[in-house]
Amino acid sequence: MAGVEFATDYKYMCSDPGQNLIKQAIKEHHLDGVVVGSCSPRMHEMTFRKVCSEAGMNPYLCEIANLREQCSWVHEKCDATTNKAIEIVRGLVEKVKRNKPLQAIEVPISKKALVIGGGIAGIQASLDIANCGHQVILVEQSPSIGGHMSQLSETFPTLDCSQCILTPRMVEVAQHPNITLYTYAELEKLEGFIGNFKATIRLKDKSVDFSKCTGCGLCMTKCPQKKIPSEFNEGLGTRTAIYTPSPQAVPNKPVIDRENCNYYKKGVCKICQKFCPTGAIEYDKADKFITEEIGAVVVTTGFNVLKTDFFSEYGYGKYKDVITGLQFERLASASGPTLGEIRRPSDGQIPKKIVFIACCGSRDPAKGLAYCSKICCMYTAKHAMLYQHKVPDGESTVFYMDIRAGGKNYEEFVRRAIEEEQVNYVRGRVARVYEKNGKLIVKGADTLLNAKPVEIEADMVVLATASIANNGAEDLAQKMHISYDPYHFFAEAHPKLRPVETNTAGIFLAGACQAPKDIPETVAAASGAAVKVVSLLSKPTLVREPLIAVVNRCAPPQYSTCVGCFMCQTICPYQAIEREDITDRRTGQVIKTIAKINPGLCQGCGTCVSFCRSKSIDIQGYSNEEMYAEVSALLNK
Amino acid sequence: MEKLIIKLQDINTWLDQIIEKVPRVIAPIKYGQKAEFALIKNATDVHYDSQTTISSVKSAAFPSTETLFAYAKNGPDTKLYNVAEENFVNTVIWRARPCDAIAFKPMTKIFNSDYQDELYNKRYEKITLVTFACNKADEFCFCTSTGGGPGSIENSDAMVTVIDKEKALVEVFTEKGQQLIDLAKELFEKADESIDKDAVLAKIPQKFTKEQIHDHIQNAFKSSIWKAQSERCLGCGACAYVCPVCTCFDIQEDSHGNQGRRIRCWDSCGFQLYTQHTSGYNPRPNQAARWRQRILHKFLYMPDRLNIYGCTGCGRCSRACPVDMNIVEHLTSIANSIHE
Amino acid sequence: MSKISEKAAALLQEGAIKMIIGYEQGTEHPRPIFCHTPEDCKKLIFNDQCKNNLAVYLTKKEIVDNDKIGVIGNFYVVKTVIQLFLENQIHLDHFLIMTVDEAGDIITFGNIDEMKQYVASHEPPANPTVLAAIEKIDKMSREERWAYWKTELSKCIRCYACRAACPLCYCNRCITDVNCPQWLEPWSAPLSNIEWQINRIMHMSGRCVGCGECAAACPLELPIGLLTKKMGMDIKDSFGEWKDGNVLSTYKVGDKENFIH
Amino acid sequence: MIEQNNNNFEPRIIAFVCNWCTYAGADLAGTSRIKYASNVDIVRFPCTGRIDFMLLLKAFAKGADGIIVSGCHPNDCHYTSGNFHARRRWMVFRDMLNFLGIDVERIRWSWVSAAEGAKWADVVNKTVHKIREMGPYTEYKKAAMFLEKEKISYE
Repeated sequence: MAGVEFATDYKYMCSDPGQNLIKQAIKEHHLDGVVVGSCSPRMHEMTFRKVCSEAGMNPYLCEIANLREQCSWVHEKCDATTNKAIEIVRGLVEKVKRNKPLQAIEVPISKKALVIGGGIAGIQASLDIANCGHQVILVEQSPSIGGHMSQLSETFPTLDCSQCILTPRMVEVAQHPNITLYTYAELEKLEGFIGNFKATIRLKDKSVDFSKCTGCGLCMTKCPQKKIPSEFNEGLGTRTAIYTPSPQAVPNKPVIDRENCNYYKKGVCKICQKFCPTGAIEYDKADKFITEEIGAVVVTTGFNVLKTDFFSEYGYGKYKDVITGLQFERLASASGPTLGEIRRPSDGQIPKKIVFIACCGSRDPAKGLAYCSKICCMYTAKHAMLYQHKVPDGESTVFYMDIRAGGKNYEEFVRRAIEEEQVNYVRGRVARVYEKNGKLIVKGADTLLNAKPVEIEADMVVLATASIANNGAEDLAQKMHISYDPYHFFAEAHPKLRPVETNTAGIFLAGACQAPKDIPETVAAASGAAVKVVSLLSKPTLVREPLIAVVNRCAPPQYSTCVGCFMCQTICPYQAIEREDITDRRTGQVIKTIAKINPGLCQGCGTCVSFCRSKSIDIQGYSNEEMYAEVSALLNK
Repeated sequence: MEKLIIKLQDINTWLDQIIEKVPRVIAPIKYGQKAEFALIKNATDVHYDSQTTISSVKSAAFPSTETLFAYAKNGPDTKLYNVAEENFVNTVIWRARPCDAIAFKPMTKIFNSDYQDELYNKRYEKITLVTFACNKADEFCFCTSTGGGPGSIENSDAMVTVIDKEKALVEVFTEKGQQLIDLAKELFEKADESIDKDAVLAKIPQKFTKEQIHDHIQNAFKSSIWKAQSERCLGCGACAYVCPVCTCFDIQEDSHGNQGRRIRCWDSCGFQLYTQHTSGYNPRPNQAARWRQRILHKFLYMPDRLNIYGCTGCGRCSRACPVDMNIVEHLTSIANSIHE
Repeated sequence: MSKISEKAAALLQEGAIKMIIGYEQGTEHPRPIFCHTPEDCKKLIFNDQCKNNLAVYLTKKEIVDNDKIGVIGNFYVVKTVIQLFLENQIHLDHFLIMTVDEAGDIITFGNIDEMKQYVASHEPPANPTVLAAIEKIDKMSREERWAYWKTELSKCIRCYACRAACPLCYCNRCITDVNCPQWLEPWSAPLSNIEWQINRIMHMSGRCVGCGECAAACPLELPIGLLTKKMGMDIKDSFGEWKDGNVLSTYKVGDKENFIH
Repeated sequence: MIEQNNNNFEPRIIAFVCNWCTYAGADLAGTSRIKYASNVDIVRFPCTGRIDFMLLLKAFAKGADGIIVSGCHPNDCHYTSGNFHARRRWMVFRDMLNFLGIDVERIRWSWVSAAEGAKWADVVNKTVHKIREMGPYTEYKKAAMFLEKEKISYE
């Protein structure tokens, strides 16, 4: 290929010896351009550009030919594939010939982090960041932080009480000087880019002035609306219209749920206001919006579980005593509606026979969920165990597909359930659950005893329903411009090497909003994300890739070929295009006004470049000349 | 020189003979309401009853786009290749007008003024011009003011003049012309001297003389008339591209990877970019300067330096101009303007 | 002396206006005239043969300086002025924009809104022959269309009269003059001629006022007017009526995308 | 290596894709080892908004038989609105090409997200299949080879 001074190959170019090969070549042959034919640039572009700059070459004179992900891995081994590889390299050789040396751009950083979601992930991330001395804004959509973990009874594999370990953390968050907590709030808008985001947060009106409220709880005892199913108790208990989700809520001050409040529904009531000793109740206040300058975002919005009504074969949730795992947690929880006693939702009787069904929805492409929810095997074992402790004469059966107990002390935990607690494990799928004279009949097949049909009579059935993405996850992703998978779980930048980063620089992930995760994993990810944030916020300034648009300049009397129609201003998604007056040095009189791109704001999408009629805007790193050369070279023989 | 007579109905027979023998015959064909030169395959294609064609026929010798040479890079060394001889074929330009024929004289001079332009010469020497005397003209025609005329025989190889409904006078001036006659000797007979050619020619009043223009413009470089006349000029290249004498060209590259061609294509002094320096400086900063250049080049510099005239009075520029920059009108006003 | 000439002469006499651009009788058709003196104004005419889009002069530095200029133009001149204003190409206080009504009286526009109102209410009907030609081409098979345009545009000599006559082709460097990369071959050749037209249309899309001067200017009378007109029609179908003429620099989330699979 | 005869004709296809969605999707196809036709060369742009329509025409002029243009789904653009602007441009462009008789059927527009490796493979295969049916795109290239009519003496 014309202009290629030196070519070599090596099995692992990204390894140390490989990197040294490149460095040597640059030095020996005085190269002013390097093309690495290897894996995707999304993988190692950074690595190789760093190598080049270490060898004294401008890093932006290095291009990566994607010969693995987009050639050798997707095509059969044949001449055509080899030819394609050659073409790809030829294209980038021609491009790199035209690449210009570029200097990275430095921009200031807003030293404040935004954490979205106050579950254990959000709590952990907030505390870690805050303890490093950085400001954190924690936004929680419900009236209290704590998330799903605060609903759990005991946690596997140690069986320590969930709230006992969580509550102190919740309190710590509330009291931490570096953490600003906004409960009953949502992210409205996220603008800007890494280091310099601008977040608009909607503070839903609580109808309660927290500065006056003492959290005495009198209002809740007086509220006439008492039959509202409690979200916290997964509908197994009730709450009032003015409420805190749970007694351990943080902040432990109530909000009015407008959907169910008599005043907001009918316009009359105001009982809570009458009784409130501090006059904290204020109706009809509008939501407030605040904007915050922040440098990084951690998304920890968590997950949800399928409700029983999803399952036709198990009665669409019409059987009161067919419940979800999360509901069982509430029954088993000392702070739950039954104060920790396992009682049937239908009649409050203690079930003598109980059946647990694993993989409800999960690993079932027919139901649209091909993935494994990961936590069910463990919590089902835990549920069975808790039941046996609480109802020693009870009989518990678990239907499972296979048991996935990968994790420290997990396998031992399941064994204990089976061997010491006499939980009856049946390997097989449950075809149907139906009611027959007051009993639930669970019909399944035991696949170990070559699919021998089994029929078990049960007082209560617990479905380990699949973990799913929160509804609204898609909207949130679009607000923040991060990508998500077909199940609307948020996508990480790289499945292995960048698990807590998103494709959008400065936005990080932790916990079950990314994929089903158990508590240890979630906490680990949260701390990981926190470190990413801290390392970002600890930098004096942020060094950004100079792949941005520029307006050309040329000799007088033109000064620039830009004619200043400024139609590019309406195109730019970042308002990065400003007006610049070119003035006569002597008279100071304006000669012409042209477009000017603010390098701090430009994100390098290049939409203005292909829109500009006179080709007066070009984008560094993807310039017209470079792209033209690459396309031509792919086809030129 | 020989004077012959041909019956009008035989003219097509003669032309078909020519078309049969000559690889490239160019003649005016019908083009919308107008006429335009094109390759013809049948005598009947020719459009006789028309005004001057939109474009001149200069492209027969000076194509709008032509290859100068080709090159191929092979490692360190580059090879150059010439345009093949087969591209230069015998050509007859049929039903040229006197103004078309005359135009090749200044063109040839320009392409040989210092450097001998091989490509132009090779094309030109293969051309035989069969001119038809004009029996009608429109208000844009002013050949009589530029030293030509509806019956001018200058630079033609043969000239046909339709005398009446039956016959036409055929004057043969050159060997090339004679060869065309020889293709169909039987169609011709000797013409007697009595035939009055001038009687049938179009009447084109003379508006000014070359000398008048020359006198008036030689000291008019700073005159305000250029701005006044060019105010409405849009600065396109239409006038230059249809002009039979304009020879300005640009050199371009057509390269594909390691091989390519060097191209010559038409250019126009009317374009702002034509004189734009890389530094940004433009010696002809406005349309007035460019219009002045056009006029001075044709009517002052060419006569003074090459002893040729840059205008044949065909009037094509005026017909082509989107804003009716009527050159006769402008030249007349120059001729009548006081010396500045 | 016509009402137009009188009014124009008066304006020049008052001295507020230094020059008036209008129409005079030309060799065959009316043509632009630049009146500097009341005397010049005698030549001013206005009729439906006055086709030149005079707005083309309003972006020329050598014509527009700080003196105030009067323009007596046709409908399209007014429409173009609006577009040029929206594209930051002209200062309205440098111009007095005028047109002439059926009675031969001068209409003077005080501000952009008056122009917009006028334009909204006076759109001339589309040229039926152009519409017929477009319909004819639409009916052709794709191969026929290609053959047609290739033959037609092969005649193009690249004199850029279409560009010069268009008041919205005001770039001081046209894409045809960009040589790094050489987007368009600058010489006349079938493909580069076609690609030049494609660029012209794309650059005009959503901005074109539909005066048809590009076609009128073409010395070879090539049917390039069909391209601009067709583009205008397509844009109207896809995005609705001409409003502020920046169709391609804006978007709607709900734009139809039946061709993206 | 364009075979001019339709039987065993292998189309040359250039794909213009955005870096954040389709390019990543193509990478995913790679990491998931999904096999697809090798007739396509991918050119990476920051955003579909960056893709200049002239580059598509150049690809045809230089001998591409088909073109794929693909980026983020609506609302998923990494740069918020690049793909919306691109979409509008394509709408006008497409109508214009069609009116000029340029074969728009040879340009496949698509939205392929970073998670849709399989869709990418499918888009490529379908396009390759379609173009193979349609045969080589010679018209446009022929018009581009105008200068070749002037013979050169290569001695």
